[in-house]
Amino acid sequence: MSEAVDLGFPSLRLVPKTEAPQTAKDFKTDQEVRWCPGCGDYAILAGVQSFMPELGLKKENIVWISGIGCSSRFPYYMNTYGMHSIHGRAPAIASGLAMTRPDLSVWVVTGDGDALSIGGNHLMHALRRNVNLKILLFNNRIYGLTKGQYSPTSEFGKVTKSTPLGSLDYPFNPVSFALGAEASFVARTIDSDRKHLTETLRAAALHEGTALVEIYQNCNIFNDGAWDPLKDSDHRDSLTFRLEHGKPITLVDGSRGVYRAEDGTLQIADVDEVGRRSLLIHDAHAADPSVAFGLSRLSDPLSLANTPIGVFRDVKRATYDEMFQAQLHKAQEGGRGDLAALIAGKDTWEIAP
Amino acid sequence: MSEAVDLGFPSLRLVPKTEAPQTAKDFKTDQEVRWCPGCGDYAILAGVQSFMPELGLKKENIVWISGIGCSSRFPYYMNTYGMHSIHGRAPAIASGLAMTRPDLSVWVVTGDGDALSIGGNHLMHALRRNVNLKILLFNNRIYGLTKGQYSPTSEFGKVTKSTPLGSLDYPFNPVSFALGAEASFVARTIDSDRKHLTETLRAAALHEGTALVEIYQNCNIFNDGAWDPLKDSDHRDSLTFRLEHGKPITLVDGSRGVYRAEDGTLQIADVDEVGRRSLLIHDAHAADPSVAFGLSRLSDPLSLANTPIGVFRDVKRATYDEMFQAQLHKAQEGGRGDLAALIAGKDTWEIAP
Amino acid sequence: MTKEVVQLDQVIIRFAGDSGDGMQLTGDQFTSRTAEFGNDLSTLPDFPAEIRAPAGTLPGVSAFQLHFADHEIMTPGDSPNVLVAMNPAALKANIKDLPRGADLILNTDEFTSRNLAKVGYDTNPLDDGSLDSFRVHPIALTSLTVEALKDFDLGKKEAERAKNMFALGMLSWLYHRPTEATIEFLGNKFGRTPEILAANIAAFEAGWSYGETTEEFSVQYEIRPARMKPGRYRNISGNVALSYGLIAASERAGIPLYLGSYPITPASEILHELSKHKNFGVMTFQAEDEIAGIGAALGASYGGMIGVTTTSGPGVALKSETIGLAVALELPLVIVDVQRGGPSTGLPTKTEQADLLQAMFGRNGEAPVPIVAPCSPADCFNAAIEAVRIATTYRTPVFLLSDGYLANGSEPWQIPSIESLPDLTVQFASEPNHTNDDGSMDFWPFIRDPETLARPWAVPGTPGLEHRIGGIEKADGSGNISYDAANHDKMVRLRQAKIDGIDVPDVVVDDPSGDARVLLLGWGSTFGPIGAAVRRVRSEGLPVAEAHLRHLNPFPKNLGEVLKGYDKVVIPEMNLGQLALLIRGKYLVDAIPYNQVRGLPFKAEELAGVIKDVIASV
Amino acid sequence: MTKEVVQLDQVIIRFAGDSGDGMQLTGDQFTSRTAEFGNDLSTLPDFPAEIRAPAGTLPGVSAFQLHFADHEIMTPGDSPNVLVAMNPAALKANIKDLPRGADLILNTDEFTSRNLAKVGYDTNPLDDGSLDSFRVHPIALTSLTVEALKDFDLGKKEAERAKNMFALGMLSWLYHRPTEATIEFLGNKFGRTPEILAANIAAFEAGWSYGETTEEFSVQYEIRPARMKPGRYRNISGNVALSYGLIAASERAGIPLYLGSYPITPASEILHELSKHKNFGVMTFQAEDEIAGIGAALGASYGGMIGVTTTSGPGVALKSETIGLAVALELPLVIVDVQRGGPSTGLPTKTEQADLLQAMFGRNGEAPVPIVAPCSPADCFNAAIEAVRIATTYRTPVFLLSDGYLANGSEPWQIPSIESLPDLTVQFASEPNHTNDDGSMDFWPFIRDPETLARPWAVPGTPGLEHRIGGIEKADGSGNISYDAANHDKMVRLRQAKIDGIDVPDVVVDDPSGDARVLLLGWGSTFGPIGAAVRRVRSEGLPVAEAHLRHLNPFPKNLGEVLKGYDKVVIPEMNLGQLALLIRGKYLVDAIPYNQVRGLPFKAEELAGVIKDVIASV
Ligand SMILES: Cc1ncc(C[n+]2csc(CCOP(=O)(O)OP(=O)(O)O)c2C)c(N)n1
Ligand SMILES: Cc1ncc(C[n+]2csc(CCOP(=O)(O)OP(=O)(O)O)c2C)c(N)n1
Ligand code: SF4
Ligand code: SF4
Ligand SMILES: [Mg+2]
Ligand SMILES: [Mg+2]
Repeated sequence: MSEAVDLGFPSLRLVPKTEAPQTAKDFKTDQEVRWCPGCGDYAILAGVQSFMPELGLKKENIVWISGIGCSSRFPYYMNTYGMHSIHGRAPAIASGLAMTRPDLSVWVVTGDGDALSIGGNHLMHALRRNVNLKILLFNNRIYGLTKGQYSPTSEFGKVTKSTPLGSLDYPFNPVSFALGAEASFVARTIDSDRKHLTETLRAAALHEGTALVEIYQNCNIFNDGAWDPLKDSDHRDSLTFRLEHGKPITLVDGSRGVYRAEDGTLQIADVDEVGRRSLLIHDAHAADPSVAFGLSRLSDPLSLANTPIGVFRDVKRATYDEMFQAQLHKAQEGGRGDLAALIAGKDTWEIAP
Repeated sequence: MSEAVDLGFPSLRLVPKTEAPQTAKDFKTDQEVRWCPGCGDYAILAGVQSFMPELGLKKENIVWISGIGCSSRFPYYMNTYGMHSIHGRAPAIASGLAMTRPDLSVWVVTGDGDALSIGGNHLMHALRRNVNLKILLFNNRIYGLTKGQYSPTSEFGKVTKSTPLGSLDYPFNPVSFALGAEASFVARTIDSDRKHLTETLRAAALHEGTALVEIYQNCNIFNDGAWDPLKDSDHRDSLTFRLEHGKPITLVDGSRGVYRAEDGTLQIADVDEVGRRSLLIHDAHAADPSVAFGLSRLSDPLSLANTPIGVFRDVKRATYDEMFQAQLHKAQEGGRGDLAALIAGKDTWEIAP
Repeated sequence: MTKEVVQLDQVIIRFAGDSGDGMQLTGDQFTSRTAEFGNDLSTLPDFPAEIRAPAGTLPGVSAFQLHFADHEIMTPGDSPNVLVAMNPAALKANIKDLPRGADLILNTDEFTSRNLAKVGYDTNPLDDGSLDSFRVHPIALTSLTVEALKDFDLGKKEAERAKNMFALGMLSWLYHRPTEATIEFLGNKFGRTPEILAANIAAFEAGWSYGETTEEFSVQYEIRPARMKPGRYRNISGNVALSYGLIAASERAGIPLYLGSYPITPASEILHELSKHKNFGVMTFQAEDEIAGIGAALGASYGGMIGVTTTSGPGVALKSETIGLAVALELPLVIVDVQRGGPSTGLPTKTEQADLLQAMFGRNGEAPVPIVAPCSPADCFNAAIEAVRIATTYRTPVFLLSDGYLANGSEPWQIPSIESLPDLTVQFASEPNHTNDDGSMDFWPFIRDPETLARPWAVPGTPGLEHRIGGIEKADGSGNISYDAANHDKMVRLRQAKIDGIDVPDVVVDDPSGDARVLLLGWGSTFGPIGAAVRRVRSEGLPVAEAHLRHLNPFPKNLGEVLKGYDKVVIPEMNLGQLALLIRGKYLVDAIPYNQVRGLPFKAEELAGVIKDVIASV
Repeated sequence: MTKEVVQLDQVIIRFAGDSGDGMQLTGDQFTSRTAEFGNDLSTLPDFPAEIRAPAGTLPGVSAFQLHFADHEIMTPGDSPNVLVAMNPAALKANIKDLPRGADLILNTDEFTSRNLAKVGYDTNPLDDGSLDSFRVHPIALTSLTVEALKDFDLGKKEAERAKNMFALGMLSWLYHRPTEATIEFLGNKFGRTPEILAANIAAFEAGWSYGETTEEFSVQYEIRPARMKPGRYRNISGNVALSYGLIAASERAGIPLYLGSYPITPASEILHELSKHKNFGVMTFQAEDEIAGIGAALGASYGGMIGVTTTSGPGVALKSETIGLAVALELPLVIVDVQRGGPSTGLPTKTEQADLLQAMFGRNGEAPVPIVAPCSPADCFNAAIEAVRIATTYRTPVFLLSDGYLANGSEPWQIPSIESLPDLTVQFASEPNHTNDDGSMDFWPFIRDPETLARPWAVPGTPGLEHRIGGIEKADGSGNISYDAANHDKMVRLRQAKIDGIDVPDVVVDDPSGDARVLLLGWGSTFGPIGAAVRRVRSEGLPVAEAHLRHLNPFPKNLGEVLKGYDKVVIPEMNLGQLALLIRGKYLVDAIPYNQVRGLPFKAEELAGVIKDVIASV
């Protein structure tokens, strides 16, 4: 049981804290979890539920909002306030809630289809506005709930029910996309890596503004093994870069690292060859998103080689909801509006009885 | 009068060529142009009409599709096929047309609101798919047709009818956005610079796949002078980088240039200081969009200092429509389907009379 | 030289010119003075969808019509008695609406052969005799203005731009309008550019003097103040009244107002207006599109605000799916549809009533939504309050159907006292409401109030009421996901019963003689024209009854009875018969639709003719 | 040992188990064999919205019902004679639908105390007497399967997974179904994993032998082939038939088919099916959302393809604005709405008919769209062809309203000959059609065919016909932007007249005795249940007439006459009375709605009761 430690989450400073210690169990509902046995969503749910107590927030001040998809059933399983809305629209609904209620911690759960297909427009605008939302994007590279069509993150040439001859769309890289959309926080983690998942959730919660967390999630029914190379203990360490602010960027096994080539581009080489000191030191707080963008391009969408996980970018930028509330308060500084004066306006005339 | 020279536009190789020489006049319609006097849209229209003959295409094989906005009235003034559709949806409609009709040259006209506000989802998916569309985004940083609300490219803090206390949204950078959305071609030009506009249109037309051209356009009624620093002859040359493939990147006046700092980031310095040889040579064809992305971050959205114009990225990637048609042909190689056989299927039985 | 003063009981003036000529501003000012003077009035702005179409063209003509009188009036008037035409295009576009004998004030400076040709005049109407049946006043407005401003340090173009003020001055003289407030207005508008300010005032005054001295006008007119109910008045347009109504409702409910919106003609002004009033705690959010606008509003409603979204027809189409979600969630939400000409982009700046059935049925599944419609510009205030009342009381999205005519038109409004407005206090849920089998307490989000059938509004942040809601069908009571057949049937019927059971006031029939056999039934902005037409018919001694619906869903309980009381029911609508379908389908009354879809309000005269024909046929 | 063979005229079997138990596959195979055998049949798959809800829970139960007979049948049957329940959840979820005396085949292995508790059984129904009124067959399906496969190199879990094949084998024996094709099917499905294939075949055969040897079944049943019209038959589901109909229409029109779609239950299968047939030149595009799906389809139509978009209710809501654009552009487009339970996300895997009014009215402005509805799974083929005919002939978007029951249900279909299908050849515009004043020729995109009122379909690439179209109101004829009042009124009426004038066949009344006083009027998938109910009523000697609408907009021209011919008109619908409203509003007939919104088709028995009540009341 973890105590309600005040991590001083600045993004949550307006959200009431709980006195009572909480456990993961406090965040479970009485609803049957209706995912397929073996689905990666279970691990994420468990990870989130066990992380929640760390926030030390009153349960009633936490809200989960989702769209539609297997992943989007998430709110039903969180014993907080929650809304299972419609396909792709969760960021818009959550924005309206978050900007009006600074006392709430608002979380969004979405899928690769929900967020990047039908919901692309709301996601991109939430990111640029920097509304205080934590968006968890469960990326299984497939439409789970509608039984297995390819998604905007599916690898090129994917054979699915709707593309028997292979898909023709070049996939989005959610991290590149978010950076192009002016995101102030972007991270990536993996369903099965509880520790890293928890760290990443923590970083997202700490961030003020919109935080996008891409979570590689396995759909064992329609796209089983999509992320296996990054999970199986034989290969993962030689395929994954672990991004940690202030640390040199190397594969988990330390064999290879990222460095700046002469022409200025980011390259990967044996650490022994280039030397540890020439490795790129990760700066998640860099004002310019260009390096983060460069890092997002390292991985190969097909083989998954050189996949960075961790926080790509985490910069401070005024949040929309804060400024929104500030404007509201400022407007009322001179006193609240006088309704009678408002509706009368300036040009009136009297008709005598 | 320009002759119909065959520039060998690879993107247009399936579009029938005209024998007859064309002039700009051939592309004018009898419709009254209904923009405000002085609107930057006039210059773009004239630029496009005078560029069209260069393509040497049969007029009837050119289609202009637009959404809604002042800019979106464009098709009515082009004597080709055209559709003035609904707000934000032009890329979707044009995609359906382009992928089914490789014999057409399909152009989209859109505004900053049309493309990046309501139409963001279609724009981003057209870009990643790489459908053979040329998208001209008239960016006047305002909603013209609805009389002057701020747009997703308006500078932060903009006071408009809908934001009397200043807007709170961090603006999109259309170039960064497009690069994050996997665009294969992204360029920027200015309404008033006919020569550069024409060059840019030419580059876009040459490109196979989706080409996004952001055109800085003046709305003299609701956002007059938005781009003045880049236009007025006293300052523009010291504010504008002209991107040309294979050339070092300097301000037009040659005073300052872009180079790689030690830490690998792109920096700007006096050319005299860093020396011409250390300047970054523009590579529009780099497979990795990271440098192009870095270039897109140089400019200051408020002062407009260090604004690059020209082609940021222009890479070859299989186009959606080509692959779409190829799948279709391949499927028919073994002969066209037999309808009777199809509907009968495999499991049939006979009821005897 | 004082001229003869002629008393008139009413006048209809139309100002028409290029989009850049400032006709809307001129009309607005003339209207404000007229309101101040105490006439009853009604206005009709009519402008193109383009911001400023090319000068001198027909599509570029912008017009503003004002009807004012010494008695109560109901419409902006059928045909203008006076047309001010700033150029040949304005003349050509409007002349067909003028009755014989009307006054025509023409800016002769613009009647150049080039301008005439531009709009297809082969000969100059100023001297080809084609205007013989009107009283033509050819006045060189532009050059008179330039002449008046010759001592100012202004370019010719700038000086010419003041010609609308010259015209306004002249008309102000002609109709005896007060001048001070106009000058004050100019002071506010041009305060930062003193030269321009002075020039505009000079032009205005020159126009006034010109009227006084020119022989063109032999008489001056006077229209006495109207006798209206005693009280304090102001002039107000529909969009402003609607905005104020929303703010008032929020104040009376004690809950902040939140607007999530995407600009669209003719609704944008509500967004503009509301965003000025953050000092009332009003929150406005310009979203990325219509779907986000309503989504954010719904999110805010979920958080305990009065969520509102404003749009026009195409925007409603886009919001349909989210409205369905709001129906399923049973949360308060107000959807304002300022209707415009359709289908599709249609006629953005023109009026129409063709979204009624979209509002009723434009969603998947059985998704009933109440509908409220204002009947005049000022009535938008009350209708907005009523929409909020229904939304918060019944926890439901509500449609508020305004239209382009109401939105932009204006009329005098007797300012209500705040205390006279309904108390809209809301009870949020604060306690668990369900006892489990084991005696423990729980919160069930879908237990209903037995009277209203509304579910509790339990706002995040309330301890102990944590719950989950969603768009999937839910079990009655607990709100858990349920695919049960009987439960679904029950929930569909419950949602319908809740809306059907909304307490709406009875419809009032106006049938003074009591022996009418024909009933005119209307809704929305046809109130004025129907009322005016009915008056005309009655003034000819023919009895006719009239009823106007504020509530389109549910209908007032007495409506069926009312309809049965007449031999014929006529339903005039600016669509192809949408209310008529609903009335016929529900009450099996052979209602006669009378329809026009012209983008403009009905003309009273024409409607009167229709009524008389029907009376004759009974 | 041969057992006694009992002849039956019909049987209704329901297979029920966990989502992971393969019940849909089992049902499908049993259905295919039954079709092959020559019975008439009708099926009803019924599964949860989740992919594979947790094992053993009520929400996770997936069922498949099959009705087959030696005579023509119309529905999947009201109450199963046989329930195969793979676990306690399946029993609990389905037992209430069973009539006394029904056969209950229970997989006893799953009736563990844990599983029983999971679904709230306090005692074991196998031995608490609660099933006494049924014929219970307790069979250890899982262990029998595992036992049968003990010689295979399979894990226990893998072996257990074949229990549905064991059940299928047993049932195949019980009802005398052919076996070869099942084995062939398994060969195709598991060909790449020989061990699994062999195991499945072994399980299937073990089930068969078990049936033959066990004393549990004392008799074997036989249901003779049905006497159907001579010809070649196949079994077909609605979604497949609809897909084939679209392909056939494209072939008969000589224009390629283009589908722009976004996946949504229960419509996705049409996208899947069509994407398999690129060899017919069929193009499919999975778009980023519903709006892009219809947008791309409209773009393709503009380019001369048959543009189609497929979706369900929530998707239609999103497409509304673009449908309005298609109305304004007057381009062909087919919008397939496979209706599901609503409102909002509702019940995605259940059926409903509640999108009719959305299809009629769910757009801003006056935007009429024709509506066609199939009446049975196989009829989806013809209805799709009819929708394409109307779209291409009249240059209009057309709604094709299927539903979840039609989509997933199946029935035998007499395969039509290609020549018997209508010729849908289209004439594209190829020449200018307007003579200018100066004698030169021009192309005007809005000149109409005097008969159909359709405008020319002029496809980009056609020289000399360059033109611009858009969603703003346009001048009659030339198509140029026009804000003219009279033109708008005219265009609104022209668009309406075009749709009203669509040539649709008269509705046919089935009234064999000719002296019915009550008419049953239906549309869409209620055809089967209404037909079955009418038969029952008639078999009791009561006369009743029946008519079914394929065209909901416009209605057949004779419909008014037909309705007048009866004292009472009853309209059963799986909504709250949508067709009833249209009929009442248009014809002023006091039609009686009978409604159920349970996510399931009507039961014939229940409808028969309703009909008898009405007959008794006349
Ligand atoms: C408006 C609308 N369109 C389509 C659907 C159907 N639909 C439900 S979930 C989904 C995609 C789910 O994919 P994803 O977001 O990746 O979630 P996952 O199921 O993979 O977790 C689709 C297309 C819907 N429910 N609503
Ligand atoms: C569905 C819909 N929503 C809103 C509008 C109103 N509208 C028309 S144009 C426009 C924005 C125009 O801005 P932009 O795309 O930048 O074009 P500009 O006029 O500046 O060229 C808006 C909000 C509309 N026509 N349709
Ligand atoms: S279909 Fe895939 S994503 Fe959905 S619940 Fe099953 S395993 Fe998880
Ligand atoms: S409003 Fe602005 S963008 Fe629109 S036509 Fe006028 S100047 Fe151009
Ligand atoms: Mg997914
Ligand atoms: Mg703009």
